[in-house]
Amino acid sequence: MNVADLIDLLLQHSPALIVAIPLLGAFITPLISRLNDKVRNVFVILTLGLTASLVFLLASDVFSGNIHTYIFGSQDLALPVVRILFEVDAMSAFMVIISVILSLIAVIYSWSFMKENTGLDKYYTLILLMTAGMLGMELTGDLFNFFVFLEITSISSAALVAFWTNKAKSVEAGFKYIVISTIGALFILFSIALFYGQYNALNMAMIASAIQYTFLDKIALVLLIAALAMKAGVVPMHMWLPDAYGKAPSSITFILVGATQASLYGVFRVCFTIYGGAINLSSISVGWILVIMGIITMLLGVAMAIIQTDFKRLIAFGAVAEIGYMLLGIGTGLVVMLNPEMTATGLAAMKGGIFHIMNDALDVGLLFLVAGAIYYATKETSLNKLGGLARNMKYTTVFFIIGLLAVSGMPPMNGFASKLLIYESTYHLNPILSIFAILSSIMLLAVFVKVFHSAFLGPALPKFENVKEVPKSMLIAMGAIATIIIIFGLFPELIVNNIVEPAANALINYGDYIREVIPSFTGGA
Amino acid sequence: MSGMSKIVKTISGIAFPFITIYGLYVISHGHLTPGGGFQGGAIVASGCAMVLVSYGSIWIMDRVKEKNLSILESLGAVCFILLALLGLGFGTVFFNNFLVGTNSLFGVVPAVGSGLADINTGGVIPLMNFAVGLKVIAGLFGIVLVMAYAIRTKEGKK
Amino acid sequence: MFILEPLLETFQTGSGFWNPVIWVDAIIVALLIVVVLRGFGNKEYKKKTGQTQAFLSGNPEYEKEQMHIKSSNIYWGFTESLKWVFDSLKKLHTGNISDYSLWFIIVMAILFIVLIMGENLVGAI
Amino acid sequence: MMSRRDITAVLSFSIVTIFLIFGALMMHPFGTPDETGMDDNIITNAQTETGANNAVTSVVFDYRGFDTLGEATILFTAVAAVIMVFRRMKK
Amino acid sequence: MIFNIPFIAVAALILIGLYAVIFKRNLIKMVIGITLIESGVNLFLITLGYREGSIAPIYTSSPGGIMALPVPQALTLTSIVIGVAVLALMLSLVIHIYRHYGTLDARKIGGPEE
Repeated sequence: MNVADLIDLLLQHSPALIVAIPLLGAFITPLISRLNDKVRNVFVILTLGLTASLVFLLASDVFSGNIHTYIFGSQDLALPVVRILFEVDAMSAFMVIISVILSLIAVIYSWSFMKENTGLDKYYTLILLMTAGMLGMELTGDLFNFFVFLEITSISSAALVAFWTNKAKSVEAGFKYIVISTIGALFILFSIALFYGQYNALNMAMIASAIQYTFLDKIALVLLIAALAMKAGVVPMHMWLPDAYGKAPSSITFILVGATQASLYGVFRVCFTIYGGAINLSSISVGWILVIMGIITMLLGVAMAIIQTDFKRLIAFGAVAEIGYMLLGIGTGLVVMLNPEMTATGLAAMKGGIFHIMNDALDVGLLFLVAGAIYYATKETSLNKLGGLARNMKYTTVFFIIGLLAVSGMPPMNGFASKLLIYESTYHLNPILSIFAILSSIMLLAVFVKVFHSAFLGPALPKFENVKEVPKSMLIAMGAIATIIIIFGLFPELIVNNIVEPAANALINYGDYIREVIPSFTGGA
Repeated sequence: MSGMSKIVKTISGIAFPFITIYGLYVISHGHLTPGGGFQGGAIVASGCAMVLVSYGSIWIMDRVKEKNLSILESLGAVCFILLALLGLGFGTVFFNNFLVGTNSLFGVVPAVGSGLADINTGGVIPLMNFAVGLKVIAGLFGIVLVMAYAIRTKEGKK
Repeated sequence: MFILEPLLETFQTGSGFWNPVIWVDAIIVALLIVVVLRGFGNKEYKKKTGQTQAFLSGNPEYEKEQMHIKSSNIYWGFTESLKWVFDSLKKLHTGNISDYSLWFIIVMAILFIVLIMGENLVGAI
Repeated sequence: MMSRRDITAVLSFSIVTIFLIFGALMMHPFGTPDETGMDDNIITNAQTETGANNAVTSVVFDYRGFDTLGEATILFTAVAAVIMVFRRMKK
Repeated sequence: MIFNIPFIAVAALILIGLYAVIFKRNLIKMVIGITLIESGVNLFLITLGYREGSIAPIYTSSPGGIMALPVPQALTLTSIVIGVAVLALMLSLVIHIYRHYGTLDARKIGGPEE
């Protein structure tokens, strides 16, 4: 068997292996961590690196235009679909790339960030499980399987949020997170059961092809949107998010950003693919619901961020505001989806929203890593006590400046490109929306300038005289993210044409996703 | 928590083997009769929990360490996922039931329709039942043991 | 294979365009001008003279802790003038878990009303 | 005297109640599901395809075996989480 | 509509659980409410799988006749195990919260923070 056949075999089986390899690694990690710590860390990093290489292999094939389906347990796809199947289109591949990059960087960052703690074998096990859960959520084409992976992600991330059990606040944040996630997940399961009772199908494509938008379907739509939006931290259901983000270890917060976006992906998958077949008044009203949610989310998130004084809690509210931009962009695309003369606007809005998902993960993630670095160096998170750190932590300061410019959408960083798309496309829908978006972007800049001043500038405080720069692995992690940010900022056309536009088209032309399983399906462009 | 009275200890010591045997029966006949790895594992784990309640978590913690339990559970999970990966190796795809049809171990196909129980059927399903059963026994008992040890009372210490 | 040509494409946004490379060139030119201007003044600057100390109209210099502006004092006027907004927002964020789940119920109720009643009404009209 | 929170809670709670009860009434009559294609397929082919007499087990471990892997993973996650939560913190 | 009493029972279970989560102050009672919601969803799944006068979908010495739908039972099994896992994690976190705060009142733990 030569290399080309091997590559083909890997490509054919990659959807299953991408989830199976982190799971196997997670099961083996407790055994390996009996040896010693370095071996365990290297093993975890290698596992995630292998997963990432498979992800890139799969994505490079998916972005060239063909949808992958993988049926578990059988080779031929028999109708009705009784088996679980994975279905990978461009949107799934896009999200999977984000998740795996986040996990890899977080593990590299944890090497020295978490060195002082006990119970690290469980820590790495749960990180691998969380990664597997996110990847499964984004790859699966089966609703109940989506629910199972959602629960895996919720339990592992809630346990990781409460990692520092000697702090009352972190345990409390973990409890809030698990309660919220469980309630949301149970309502998702309830709506899955509604689908099953009506159409006797659990496969997304089968449901989407059979859906008739009855009363029960409307109830299921409401439950799904509400529960997944709560998991994604949409205002006014965002309140668990600052607690969880603020109290978790920074490396965990970095992955939590990816977990939140996986739930957001669930919202988009439900609205576009499953209910795409039931196109009528609903798509417009659902689209407007998403748009209004996005506006409220950005304004309230940035307004709360202004008055925060805790470093990570402030960045968490900034992350809430960023989620609003994605909802605004993709909701705009959903509103104008049926309108033939606004196709260009819809595509631009979708491109902006989807591109902003990746930018938000990178920018907010970099800021969280910087916050963790400052906590590691000074054991202090209150902005009122920090100050003058730019003298001792030069690299960290540079990374923070990059993240600041990117998250507040300043050119030439990547945040500007996606936000420009969102501004211009929402202006065509309604100028008020773009005005709100620009306003909250300006306020984000103000918020982070305040953070920059109070943490890094100012006179050298005597209590921080002997603060040293953070160790290498953290610098490597932050530097990698900063490099990606600058590259995306300088060459946005490359990313948008090759990665983002296929994802947007995959959401808009939902028919292809369904036709991959049910060839007789007509409609969906 | 500390142990209970001598009567409870004796009775639970007598009942424990029967519960275990019944749980193992449910596990091993999972592909023929109601039950399976999860149910049987839950039965055995509840038997272990009964012993834990009657003898006290301190007494158990001296004999069973939760570290070994978690290693047992990892072994069960690894066996399960390796069986699934063997489907990819021997057969065609992940989670393929590669043993059924081959008249080897568990490879017999039963007569269609209502029939008597033939233990030698089911392909990889009985093996997966055993793996999951091991995993559930270790996992549930580990959870109960750790939580009981964490809330142990003061007089249990001495 | 690395091709430079696609990298320099202009970023088309449907109704406009944006070219970060040109922007970066402009920034570099501006930085050069700044360096030249700084070079002019740099000759008169002497170390360890009165020039280096902060001149607070003759008053003695405070110690570092007092000179640093705390983060809660930044944008004081803004937050003070919009106090009612921020106070009402803060009141929303009770750390109470049952309030969190209550918000979920409220949003579900609103979505029920909007998506089901609302559409039936619009359909009736 | 109810606070504003309680009034809001009762209002939204009753709205959700109304819609859920309506949904329950809109379901198909108990015992006569509308569509049974997938399950009839499983019931007929379970013995020949998976060799198991117990159709439920054949669904759990063969047709939807990947869910079972996820389920086992969740149990594993819970054990790891509980052991991690009750670990000894370094003083 | 007398046939739909099981579905109404499902809705009632879910609403009782939601009531416990929203209006009860004790964390343990909130956890019980969540398990009530979960039992309601499990009951719903099982109810969907029932066919008039059907037997259990097991061929081993079965009397014959139409069989109940097997898939909802498998889903319920999965959902029950998931519930056990979530319950274990929540209770262990509640134990820690009690150690830190000395109370289980949801209003007393974790007030608003700046």
